[in-house]
Amino acid sequence: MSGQSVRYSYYPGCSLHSTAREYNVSVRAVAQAAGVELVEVPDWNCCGATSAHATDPFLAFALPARVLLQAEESGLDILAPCAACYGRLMTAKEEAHRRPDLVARFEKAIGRKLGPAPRILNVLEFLAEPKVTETIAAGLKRPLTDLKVAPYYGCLLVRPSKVTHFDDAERPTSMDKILASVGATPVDFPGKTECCGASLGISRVDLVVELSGRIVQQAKHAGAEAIAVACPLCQTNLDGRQGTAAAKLGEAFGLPIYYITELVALALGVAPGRLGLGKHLTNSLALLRQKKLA
Amino acid sequence: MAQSPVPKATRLVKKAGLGAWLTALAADNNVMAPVTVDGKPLFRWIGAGEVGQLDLAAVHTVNSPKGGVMPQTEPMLTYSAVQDGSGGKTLDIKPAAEDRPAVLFGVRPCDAAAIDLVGKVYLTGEFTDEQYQARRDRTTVVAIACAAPAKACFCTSFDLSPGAVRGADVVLYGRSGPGSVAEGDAYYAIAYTERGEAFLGGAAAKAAGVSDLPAGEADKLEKIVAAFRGLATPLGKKLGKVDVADKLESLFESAYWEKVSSRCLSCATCTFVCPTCYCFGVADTGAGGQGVRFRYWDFCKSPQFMLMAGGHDPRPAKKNRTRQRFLHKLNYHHNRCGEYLCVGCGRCVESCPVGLHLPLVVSDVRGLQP
Amino acid sequence: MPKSLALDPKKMKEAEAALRTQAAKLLSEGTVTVFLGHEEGWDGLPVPFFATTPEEAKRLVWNPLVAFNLAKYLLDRLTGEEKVGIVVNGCGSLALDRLLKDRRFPRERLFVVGIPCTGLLDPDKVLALPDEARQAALEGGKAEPGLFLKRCGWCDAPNPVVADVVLGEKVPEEAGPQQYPRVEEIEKMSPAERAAHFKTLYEKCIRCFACRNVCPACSCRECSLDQWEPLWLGKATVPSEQLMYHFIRAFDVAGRCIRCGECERVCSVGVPLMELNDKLMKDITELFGVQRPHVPADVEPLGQWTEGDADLEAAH
Amino acid sequence: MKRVGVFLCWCGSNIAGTVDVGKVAEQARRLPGVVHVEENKYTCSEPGQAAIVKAIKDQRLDRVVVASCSPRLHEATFRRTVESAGLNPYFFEMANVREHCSWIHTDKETATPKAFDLVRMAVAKALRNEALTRGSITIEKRALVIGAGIAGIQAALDIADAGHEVILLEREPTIGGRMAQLDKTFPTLDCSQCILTPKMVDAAKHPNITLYTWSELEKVAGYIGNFTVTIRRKARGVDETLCTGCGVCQSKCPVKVPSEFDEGMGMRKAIYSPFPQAVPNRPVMDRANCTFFKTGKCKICERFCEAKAIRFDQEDSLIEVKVGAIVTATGFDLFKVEKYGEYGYGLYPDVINSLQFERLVNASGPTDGKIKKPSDHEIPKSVAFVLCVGSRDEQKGTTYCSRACCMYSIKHAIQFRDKVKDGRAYVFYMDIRTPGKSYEEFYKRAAVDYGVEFIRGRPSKIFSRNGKLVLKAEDTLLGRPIEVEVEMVVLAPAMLARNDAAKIAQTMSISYDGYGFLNEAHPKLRPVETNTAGIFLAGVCQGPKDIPDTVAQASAAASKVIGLLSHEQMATEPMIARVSEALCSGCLWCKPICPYQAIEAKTITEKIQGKVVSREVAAVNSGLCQGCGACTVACRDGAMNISGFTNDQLLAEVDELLGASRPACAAE
Amino acid sequence: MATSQEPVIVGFLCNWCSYAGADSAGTGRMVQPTNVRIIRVPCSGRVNPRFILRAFQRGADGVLVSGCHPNDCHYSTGNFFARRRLLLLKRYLEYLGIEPARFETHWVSASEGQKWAEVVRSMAERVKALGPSPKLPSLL
Amino acid sequence: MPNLKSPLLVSGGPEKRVFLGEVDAMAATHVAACYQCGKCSGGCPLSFAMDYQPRQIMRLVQMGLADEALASNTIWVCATCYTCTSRCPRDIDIAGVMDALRFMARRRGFRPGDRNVGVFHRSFLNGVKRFGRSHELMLFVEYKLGTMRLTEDLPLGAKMLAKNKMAILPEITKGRAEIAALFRESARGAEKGGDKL
Repeated sequence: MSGQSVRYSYYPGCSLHSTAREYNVSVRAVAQAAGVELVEVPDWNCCGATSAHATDPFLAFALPARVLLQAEESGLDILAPCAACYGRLMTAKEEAHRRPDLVARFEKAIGRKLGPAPRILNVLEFLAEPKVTETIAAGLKRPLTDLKVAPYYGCLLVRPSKVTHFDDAERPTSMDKILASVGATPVDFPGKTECCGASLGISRVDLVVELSGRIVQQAKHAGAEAIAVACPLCQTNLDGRQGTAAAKLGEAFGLPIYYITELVALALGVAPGRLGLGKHLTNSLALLRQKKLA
Repeated sequence: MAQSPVPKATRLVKKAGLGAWLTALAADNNVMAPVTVDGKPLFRWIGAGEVGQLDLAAVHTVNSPKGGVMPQTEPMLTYSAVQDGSGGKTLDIKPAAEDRPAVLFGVRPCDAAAIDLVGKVYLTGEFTDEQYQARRDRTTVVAIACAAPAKACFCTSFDLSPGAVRGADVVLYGRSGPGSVAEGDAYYAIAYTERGEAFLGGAAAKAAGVSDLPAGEADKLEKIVAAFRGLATPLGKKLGKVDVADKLESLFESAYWEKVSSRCLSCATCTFVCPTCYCFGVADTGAGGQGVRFRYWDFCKSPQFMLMAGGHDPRPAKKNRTRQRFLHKLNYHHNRCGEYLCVGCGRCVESCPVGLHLPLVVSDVRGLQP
Repeated sequence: MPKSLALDPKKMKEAEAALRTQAAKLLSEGTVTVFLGHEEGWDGLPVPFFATTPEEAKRLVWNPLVAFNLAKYLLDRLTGEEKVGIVVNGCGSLALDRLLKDRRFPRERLFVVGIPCTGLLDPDKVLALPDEARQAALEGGKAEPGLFLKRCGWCDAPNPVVADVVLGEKVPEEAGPQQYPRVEEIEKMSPAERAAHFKTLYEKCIRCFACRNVCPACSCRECSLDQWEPLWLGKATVPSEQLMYHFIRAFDVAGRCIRCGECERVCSVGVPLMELNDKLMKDITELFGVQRPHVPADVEPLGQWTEGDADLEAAH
Repeated sequence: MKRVGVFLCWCGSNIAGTVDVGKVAEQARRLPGVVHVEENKYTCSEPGQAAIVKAIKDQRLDRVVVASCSPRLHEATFRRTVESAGLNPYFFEMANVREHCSWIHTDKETATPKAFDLVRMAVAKALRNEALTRGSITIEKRALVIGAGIAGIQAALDIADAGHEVILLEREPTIGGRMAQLDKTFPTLDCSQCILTPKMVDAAKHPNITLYTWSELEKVAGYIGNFTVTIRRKARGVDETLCTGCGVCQSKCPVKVPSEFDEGMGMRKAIYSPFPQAVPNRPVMDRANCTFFKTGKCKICERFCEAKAIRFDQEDSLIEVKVGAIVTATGFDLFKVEKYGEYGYGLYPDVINSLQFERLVNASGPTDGKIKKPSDHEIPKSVAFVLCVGSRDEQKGTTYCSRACCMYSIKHAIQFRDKVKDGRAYVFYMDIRTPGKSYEEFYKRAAVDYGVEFIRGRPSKIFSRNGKLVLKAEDTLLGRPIEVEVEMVVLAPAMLARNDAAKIAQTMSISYDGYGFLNEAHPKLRPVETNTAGIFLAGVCQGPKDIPDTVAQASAAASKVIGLLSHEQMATEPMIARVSEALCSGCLWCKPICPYQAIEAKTITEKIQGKVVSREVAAVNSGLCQGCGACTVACRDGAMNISGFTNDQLLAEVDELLGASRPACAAE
Repeated sequence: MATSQEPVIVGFLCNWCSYAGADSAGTGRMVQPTNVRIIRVPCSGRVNPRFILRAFQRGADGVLVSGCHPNDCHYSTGNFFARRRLLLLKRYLEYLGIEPARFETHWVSASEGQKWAEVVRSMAERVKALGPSPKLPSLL
Repeated sequence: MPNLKSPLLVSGGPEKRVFLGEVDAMAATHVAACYQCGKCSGGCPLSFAMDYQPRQIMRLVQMGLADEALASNTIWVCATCYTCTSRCPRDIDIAGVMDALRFMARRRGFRPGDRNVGVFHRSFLNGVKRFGRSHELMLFVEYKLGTMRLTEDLPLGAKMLAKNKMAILPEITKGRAEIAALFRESARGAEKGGDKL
């Protein structure tokens, strides 16, 4: 596919510049290791997230459409590591075909024409790009042997599959494969694609604690030592809420929540100190030290 | 034909005035004239708006102007079913609508002669074709003498010439004489019939600035007309006078017909471009109890031409049909009317896709042993 | 324009000699009783010619003007037992193959002499040239691309596809997708413009049927357009019928046209008939994936279907 | 001149209410050829028909047009009427002014001219109608039944009992089909094998039935009364005439593979009979798994076969049979429940499908009738039965209801409760469908007598928690989310058309629906016939159904076959293709287009210009041709036509409609 | 003679599916515009593109061909051949200057009276919007 | 809220269909196809917190009970995880229906059935409108002021600030004029009622 193209447009989205800075760091670290250049979408804006599509159909299209428009010029495939951003961009791309009315309103409001959208990749797709898989195959500096990781996909990567066209909505395997490729042991668990509560993270803490708690619990019971995620919202919820949840359920979790890119970067030999693992609220360095990975 | 025709009136027409003349004519007449469509010169009915397309440069339009007096498709009558008083029905038949007067403008002398030649078929003898007669009666033929005959021209093989008058009411002769394709800035318009005389004196002519001959040009005119009439034709020179009518009497069964016909495509090109072919068929078209009966050009090269209802065909093969066409032109008609059914326009030479044409047959026949 | 269009009169001259010898041999040995070729006509242009003796075979010509596809003449010899010889170049062989695939002549009664083709010139255009230029083209092989037959411009089959013997060396072939620039131009017009376009150009038709009679895809015993019952086509020469004649005929040969352009070439009034045939060929490629729609196939494009054919209903 | 009579029906107010029939009559009188116009209140009534007969006689009519309802309703009626007056019935033509005009329009002003248009189109067509006569063909008195499940066996026995020969074809090693896999049948709970195996034996022993197992349909040529069928007899590896069915070969065979018959719940050998009561009792050799065919060594079976019946070198053979009728009873496949990722089939061993449950509960099955969990062979204390897995699901399965799952799942729940006295059975349903005799009672018994717990709600997810399977669902009657913990889950898969149904259909030139089920000629009035005359349908190949319906349909198909075979000759429809030999060029491009292989080349001789010559033309086999007319379009010569729908007739309709509906233009 | 100014749409309907579907629409009293005149043919595969050209030549404002759904043909394959021919024809007609909305093909089964009525309504609307079909000069 | 004890008068009036039609059009789906199997509710991670099960919302829409559907907390509790949509056997976009209902609720002036969620979405979009990007700290503050839930979650917020997971100052998109234009267009569309989902 992009065997020769080693540049991607990069849409970090708001989270990767704030609550998920370490995600940004690890994505860039993996890219660098693989010799891939990430070109940030010029003057990008927020995708609108759930708030837009939950309440405002036009903005739900228009905000991500502007991002696509900004990215258009470079002609490069877009990497959107945030699953929510990815979902919104994919939806906008699909709607651009289906809804000429929205496109017309958008173009009129903004005074520019919307061209054909480039390919949009989520982080798992990015990690399966030839350039990256080749790098992984070429040699792992620090295979994550014996590390039992539960791959957590959440909702927006695989649903609605008519929009994302990515993996199996019920039994996805792409992250499992990536984990295996860096030497970790993927742990199947029923919570793989359950929802963590996502956008309710601030407004309905009670619910998020409940949902996130169940997921962490299922992973723990399935024998996982850690959970890998590919979305800043998932990370925030599973990471930040597991303490409260554990107390409520009367169990002790302490399951580190890694971004999948952090694990890949580690395996590729990036120093743990460079990855900002300390930013995670649940201690994520102890496990690595225990496994002699840090 | 040996005698020189006698002019009834002579005028001068500025080339620049032709457009105005045709435009004025088109107001009251159906006007047919040579125009060029997508690179091909054609004789067509033109309206006032199409006058600008007039093109007198080509000696031969692809088709001849015979459609002017013998339309390729011509309604003969219309009919419709009407109820009679007793609940039954009866046919109401109306003759085809009368047309306006017609002017065939820019006709070459060969084509004008052809109109006269074919006219004899329709208008002489025991029965005359009334519809044809009516059409001829309202048609004025304005011919134009050929300043530079085309490669395939052989009118001179038939007592005709690039300046001939037969069949024309008016003939235009280029003021600068033959040889120049441009034909100078003006034409002498000479009327040879009363109809032509009236035509040149008509309102349209006046409006277009058709003027009397400038004083002193009568002599020049006579010389120029003579020059046109004396002009040789390229193929005519090669072919000489056509003289095969008698010889053909003995060649009906000749193997030549088989041989020469074998490359015929059985298409109608020669027939439909020929100014002297005049065969037609009759058909009806209609629905719902009303319709039109019309005649249309038919052609003897068609395998359907002689096919009879029971399936019998007196001319079953290309040999028979090809022989028929050439014998008709070169023998039968000559026997009946004393002249060949050909004016040497050369269109068959130019148009036949496989080079099978009348001069070829004439020259081949000359070489055949009876 | 294909590379093979390197007009080579010398080669043709050699081929002509070989052709005469070959035909004479076939006739004298009785392999064939008649040989279909060309001879020089009255005005110097080749005309179809049917040699029946070795003597006559000497009159055969092969030069840059042998534009006429001979295959159609086989229909005249459909009945009977005689064996027929014929000379074809690439496009001539496509015409022949068309008739063979349409079962309109038994292959076993045919002896085909093939000659690889380096391009042919348009006789009308060559005849109109000044003598010198004509000489240069015909004998020196110096011909502008515009002088070639239109079909040479899109030819991708200069070598005979059907032949019992081939005279001369194979010509390099260049197969690529067929181009239809004129069709694309017309497609860009508005519906009204297109309607006007076809009316202007097609009402010129004088209904002489030369296009049909020369067409190798039109080989019916009796053309249905000549039939009276049913009257597929009215006899009146009015624009409505003129256009309909061509519209029907083009669709009848859709998927069967060999793109020889003979219809257009023999048209005395210059109706651009290939605009219709080309459109249908272009669409057959686009819609049904037939890459060389002008090459006769064992199954006609319209005589088959696939489940994957675009669904018409979705088009509305 | 033709003399056309036009009869305009009022159909009470059905037509006259919206169409000014009088006005149409007045206009119709002016139409060319029309000599008689008459209005009737009800043309199809006795007096209406009598009026037609009278007018034909009095007015010497030779064409009759009735403008009334749809020809699909009364064309046959009026053809008989016309025939009774001594006129060829095909001189009759119909204008549909009720269904296509008066019933769909409200405005008399516009409906009346349209009605007249329809009438004059019919008149224009009628003027070109020709006298047609029916042909006749002889009937081969033998039937082929494809598929020897319960449907095929029943049909074969019925036909054979009526005295006709039957060839019964089965592609598996044994007859019996799906029913042989079942344990008990609802609602009577009688043993499936107990009622099936006697029929299997009957079929095998019936003097009129020839059985071909391990055989497949290769080709069908011909037409009703005269089919030629090619059958592929697959190499069995065993000489059936020598084999005694002793079973030693399979007991000695060292290879074990999952048994198809047991749905993978048990094992079989590489030379095997699917089950002990198989008919015929002859094993087949599974070459894909046989050690000899894999390595060239072994032949243990041959060594132990006393009858010397083992044939490693046997090859497939083709045989050809002639039959007059065909019954298709090719059965069904099951929906692959693994398509529901959320249900965990394939992930959790104790999630199984219903047919697997049948094998588990079957006394002659791999567990001897003990219901055991595949994971640990323990007896489950709780089982959930999930309905509609693949059925009624547009997103993951098929849209239709599979019709039998409710009943057999209730049966399963009862069987489970019967065998595991302290077990709990849950049935997750959306609607329980019990439209059969004693079905609803059976449902009630399950709930009341067996304590089966019915939960209305489609489970959303099945996952494992603490060694149990958890079904997450909503109890939709309570409106509350629930989780149900069980030890085993049984998914009731949708019944699907055979995956090769399209191929079977194409082999026989019959049509099939979007799901692959074979199409009946009419869903209500011709439910067992297909659109290809002489081919009939029985069982699930036509659509999901249970055993009683399958057997009923099989007997219905058999009775159609018996009716057909009871005649020596049969009449053929004359509205079929015909060739004008004079026009035909013999290109034969029509041939590949014909779906019935009804067109062949034929050599004719004729005189052309005095010479006798022979040439090839297309010829239509009137027995095969069904009159579709696809050939006519391929025929550029215009030589091919469909009687009753000729080019001339159809063009006349177009011309009549358009030629005069517009003001006539003046000539050019 | 009826000289209705309403556009005329010629409908070629296969006997088994679409004609029966139009009957169902009738039986169900599904009111439709009066523009369509139905010609019954055995199968959509019987519809010669020449019929359609003829209809337009004679001044039809629209032509509608309707047959059984693909795979549902009474004669098993007729509509597949029709689909090919008519697909090519549709593009061809468009090329000849006939607006695309004037020629449509639909698949309507015997039970789809509702669909048939909708097909008639929507096509009539589209054709009306286009105005009368241009007709070339002819004798009639 | 109508009295649930009194029988619901079901009449043949068109209003019922009007609401169903609007929801269908906005969500580009067919709610009438729902046969109430409950698979949506069964799989919904948040159904336990809803006053109506998602299935019941479908029923309310089918029956034209707009007020009850739009006032429910269900539509605000829904996290739009699409589990329901991806499993619906009738291929109804249930999550899309929830979007549609939220939008209609806002347009018709219903107070969000879950006030917190409503305020959150408003605060979030306000941020985007102002800066082009969302800014967690400001969002946090605005939301806290909007809901007056001043103390909840402070520990987590503090932790995140401490770990430098929240920026003090917002990032700003330069093309704010364009963003503003988009928000204006959105408001214009909503006024005209021309919005479809």
